[in-house]
Amino acid sequence: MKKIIFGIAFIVFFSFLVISAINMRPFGLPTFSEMDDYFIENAQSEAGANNVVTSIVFDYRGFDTLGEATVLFTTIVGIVALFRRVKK
Amino acid sequence: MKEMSRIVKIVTNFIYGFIIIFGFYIIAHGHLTPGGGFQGGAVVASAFAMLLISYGQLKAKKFLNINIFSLLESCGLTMFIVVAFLGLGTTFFYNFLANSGSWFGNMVIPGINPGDMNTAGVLPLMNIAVGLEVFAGLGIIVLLMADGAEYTKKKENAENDR
Amino acid sequence: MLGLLETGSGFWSAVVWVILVLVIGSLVYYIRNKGEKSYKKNTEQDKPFISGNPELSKEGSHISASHIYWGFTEALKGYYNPLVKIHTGDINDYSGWIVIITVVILIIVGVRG
Amino acid sequence: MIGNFPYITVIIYIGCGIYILMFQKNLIKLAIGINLIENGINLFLITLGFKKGAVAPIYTQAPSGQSMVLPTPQALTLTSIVIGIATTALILSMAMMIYKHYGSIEVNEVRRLRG
Amino acid sequence: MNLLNHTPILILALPLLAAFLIPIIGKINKKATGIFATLVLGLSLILTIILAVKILSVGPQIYVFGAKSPLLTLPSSLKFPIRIMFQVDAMGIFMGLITALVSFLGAIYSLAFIDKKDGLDSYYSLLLLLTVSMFGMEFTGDLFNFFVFLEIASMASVSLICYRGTDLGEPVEAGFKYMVVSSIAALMVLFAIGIFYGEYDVLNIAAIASVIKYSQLDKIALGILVSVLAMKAGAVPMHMWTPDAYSEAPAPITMILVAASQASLYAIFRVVFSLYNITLNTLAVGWIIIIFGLLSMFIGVTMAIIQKDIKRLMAYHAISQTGYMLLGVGVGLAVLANPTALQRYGITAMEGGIFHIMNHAMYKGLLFLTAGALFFRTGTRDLNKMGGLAHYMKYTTIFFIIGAAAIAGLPPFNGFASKLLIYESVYKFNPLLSIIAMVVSILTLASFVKVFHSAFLGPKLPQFIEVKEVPRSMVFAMAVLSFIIIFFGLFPDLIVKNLVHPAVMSLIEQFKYTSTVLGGM
Repeated sequence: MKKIIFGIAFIVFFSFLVISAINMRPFGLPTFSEMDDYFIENAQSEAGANNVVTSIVFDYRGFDTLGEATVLFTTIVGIVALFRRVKK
Repeated sequence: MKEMSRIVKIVTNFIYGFIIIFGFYIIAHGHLTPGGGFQGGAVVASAFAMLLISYGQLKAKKFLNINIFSLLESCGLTMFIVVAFLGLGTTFFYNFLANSGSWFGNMVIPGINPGDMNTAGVLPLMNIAVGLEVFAGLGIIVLLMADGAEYTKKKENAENDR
Repeated sequence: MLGLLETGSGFWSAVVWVILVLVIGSLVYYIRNKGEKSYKKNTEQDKPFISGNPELSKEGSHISASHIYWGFTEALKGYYNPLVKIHTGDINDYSGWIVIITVVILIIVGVRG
Repeated sequence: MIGNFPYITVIIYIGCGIYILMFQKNLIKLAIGINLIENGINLFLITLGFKKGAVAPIYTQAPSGQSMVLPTPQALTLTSIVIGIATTALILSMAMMIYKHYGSIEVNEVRRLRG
Repeated sequence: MNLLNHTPILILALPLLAAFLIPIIGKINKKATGIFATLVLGLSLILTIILAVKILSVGPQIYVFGAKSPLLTLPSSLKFPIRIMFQVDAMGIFMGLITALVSFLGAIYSLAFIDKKDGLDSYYSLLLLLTVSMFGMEFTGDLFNFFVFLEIASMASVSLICYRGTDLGEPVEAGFKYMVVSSIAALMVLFAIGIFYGEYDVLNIAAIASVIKYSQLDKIALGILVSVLAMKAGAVPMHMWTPDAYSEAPAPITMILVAASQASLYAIFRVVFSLYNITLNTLAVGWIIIIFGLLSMFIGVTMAIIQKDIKRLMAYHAISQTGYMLLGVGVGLAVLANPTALQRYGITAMEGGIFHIMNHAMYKGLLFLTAGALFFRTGTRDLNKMGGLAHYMKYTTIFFIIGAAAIAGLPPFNGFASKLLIYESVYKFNPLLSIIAMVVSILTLASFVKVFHSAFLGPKLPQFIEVKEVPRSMVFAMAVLSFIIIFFGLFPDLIVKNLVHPAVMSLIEQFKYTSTVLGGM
């Protein structure tokens, strides 16, 4: 019984995802790209990096990168706390 | 896990240095070529993982020390956020070295160019910091999970609590 | 005045409430003191009277938590049994509920605009 | 429709992950399902950034006269990949600890907390 | 350089730096980590208060990362902001105050609560990281940045829930369940962010809000965001992770987890009010949130009555109190489209809901701390085994009475004020909802009478002879919370006028939110 309900819900959810996929913007032809064009044009002059992706990762969206490094740090601290030996 | 056969160990001794050097190359050229701190750090950590697998974690712990790794990781993250703090004269994360003429401060020729190591301001510094953090962190994860595998396996029969 | 909270259709002031409680409480205390002249301590009067039965021990008279509201839960068995049965500590159910609710919301939002 | 076929691939990834999370009974398989969703969404972001006949957004010795793909989704994907690594590591370590304490990694037996 | 311009980032960056340094400090001296973390959290609390004063007097604060100046949102000749920015308005700083206060008190409480044997450095580092992630979720104005902080919050909470997992099985189980559901939530949020990016090629919340057109994709994104964020906030019927996680975590962490789930609640309000304002069908979505609230209130409280584990019972009460907030704000959303009803009772309902967030953080935190004190001395969480503890733990008993009266909505405590606002305004919207809310309040009182009787009253039990009052730092944390509860209860108008009303206005007026970034377009 439970499995039937879950199955129906899963199918409907999947169909909603398919609807979203069909309504997505056409593949390979981005409709808007103001932000990315700005990055491609000005990354060299502002950040001074040839690699536009790196200039976004560390300059334009550097705070995300800090958060991402923080996620890794959090995981490591969590694993250290999880596998620590309790001195009795 | 047990240590693997002699061939594997010899090949490992042969190769892991090159892998580490390649990883540091990726880290250092992150602002010019594809790659960066995370990718290069992952490559370096893969070398440590290879050492761990081929030598078994009991022997590998002789030359892979978790304390040093965690120290390196904290240093990398601290360096990262300190570099971000240094831009605080204008804003947090301000790229205060780019086009300044000092370290990594050369102007870039707009458009396609062969690439100059001495550009991109704080980006190389952040790349190095993140690379340090990532290879130390992934090394810690690999070592701890190999350690914990033994730990959980041993205690399994003893502590089927309840 | 301080502490006056407008609630749209009236107001609530805790300070006034506290003052009122104090006044009424002192009044009640005064009236209470006028009574109980014949009460004396440490006599038969302050012993519990359980219709002649001996008073049982203190530890024995403590009601543990699962017996409180026994009648309430007993009366609502028809409501509680399915509700407790839903709470299986099963991770698949957790994610399944998320998917179900997402689907319901998507249908409502999609239909009603 | 057929132009959006890559998105359909993405959706199939995500659907497989959701299915595993809803119906599989093994904790390691649950971790695999979460990884599938992550990969699907990374693929989704990269797909959004693609531009026909464009090159990678790196100026170092790039082929001249060609447009570049959108760089932002690549940065986002880099972030979400590292986050995925972290999630997987934490989840697998927890599965190991659960195996240590419960002697099993079956969902039906890892349910002391209920009601 | 004027540091006051940088307060929004300093509030985050200082605890983050401290969290990175704590493993190094722990290698030198483990005891020092607790003091260090407490000091840093106190500093960030002071900075938050400074920022709150500035915002409530001047207006919303913008902080753009890496720009030429902190206020330069739009580079020349560009319609959309390209950099990550913090956008702290009255609502954000309201939540930020809760976060700062709760985590500061949690750190103080932990000084005595966490045993000194080992793991201290990991514990305090994770505590700081959890605080930072909550601040980030509440301050950020960028969708992807919100996702990153959501992930940090999940990781830190899971690691802290598993903190006792080295010798017990249940904490790891609870952590695993929370990890799975929160990973689903975060990934679905990322999917919705990808949809937004694909449609508008911009990631800033205000910029999306200015161009959003409620197409098919926007509807799907709205449904996904609302459902998964409601799950993170612990709304019925997606609440099953809540009792597990809250009951297995250490007590101060549970108090902070309440604030963390409220950050997700804040995210729902932000999405519904600031991202899609009246573009969406407010009646339908408002009723969805109201139904969430009703289910959470009723099922939460009825499940709480039959619990035997004290922290599990309080966790179910946390669910049912979340229902009140959802109810109040849902009513406000349902009437968002017609201004007369909004003026008549909508704003009052939202004030009640938002005010209840702060009250709930305070008294639920106090109750969890008292439960932790009981566990600290008696070593059990089972109500059947407790009894007669009022003879030994006088302060804890008083604090528990204050918290229980506040959560049950007895005057003159703060729970009554916010619940009164909700009752009276919701009654004008739909009388039945208000009546159900009152019934739930009565049931709450009933179940706390049960806890009080079975844990504190009764004769001295022989197994608790050597139990004595908890250490001073724990008493201090509980005393501060009780003082705040009584103060809010006696003078609710100060809070409602100065903190809650601006927050509600900043939620309702979407134009202000967008114009602070996009310059009044």
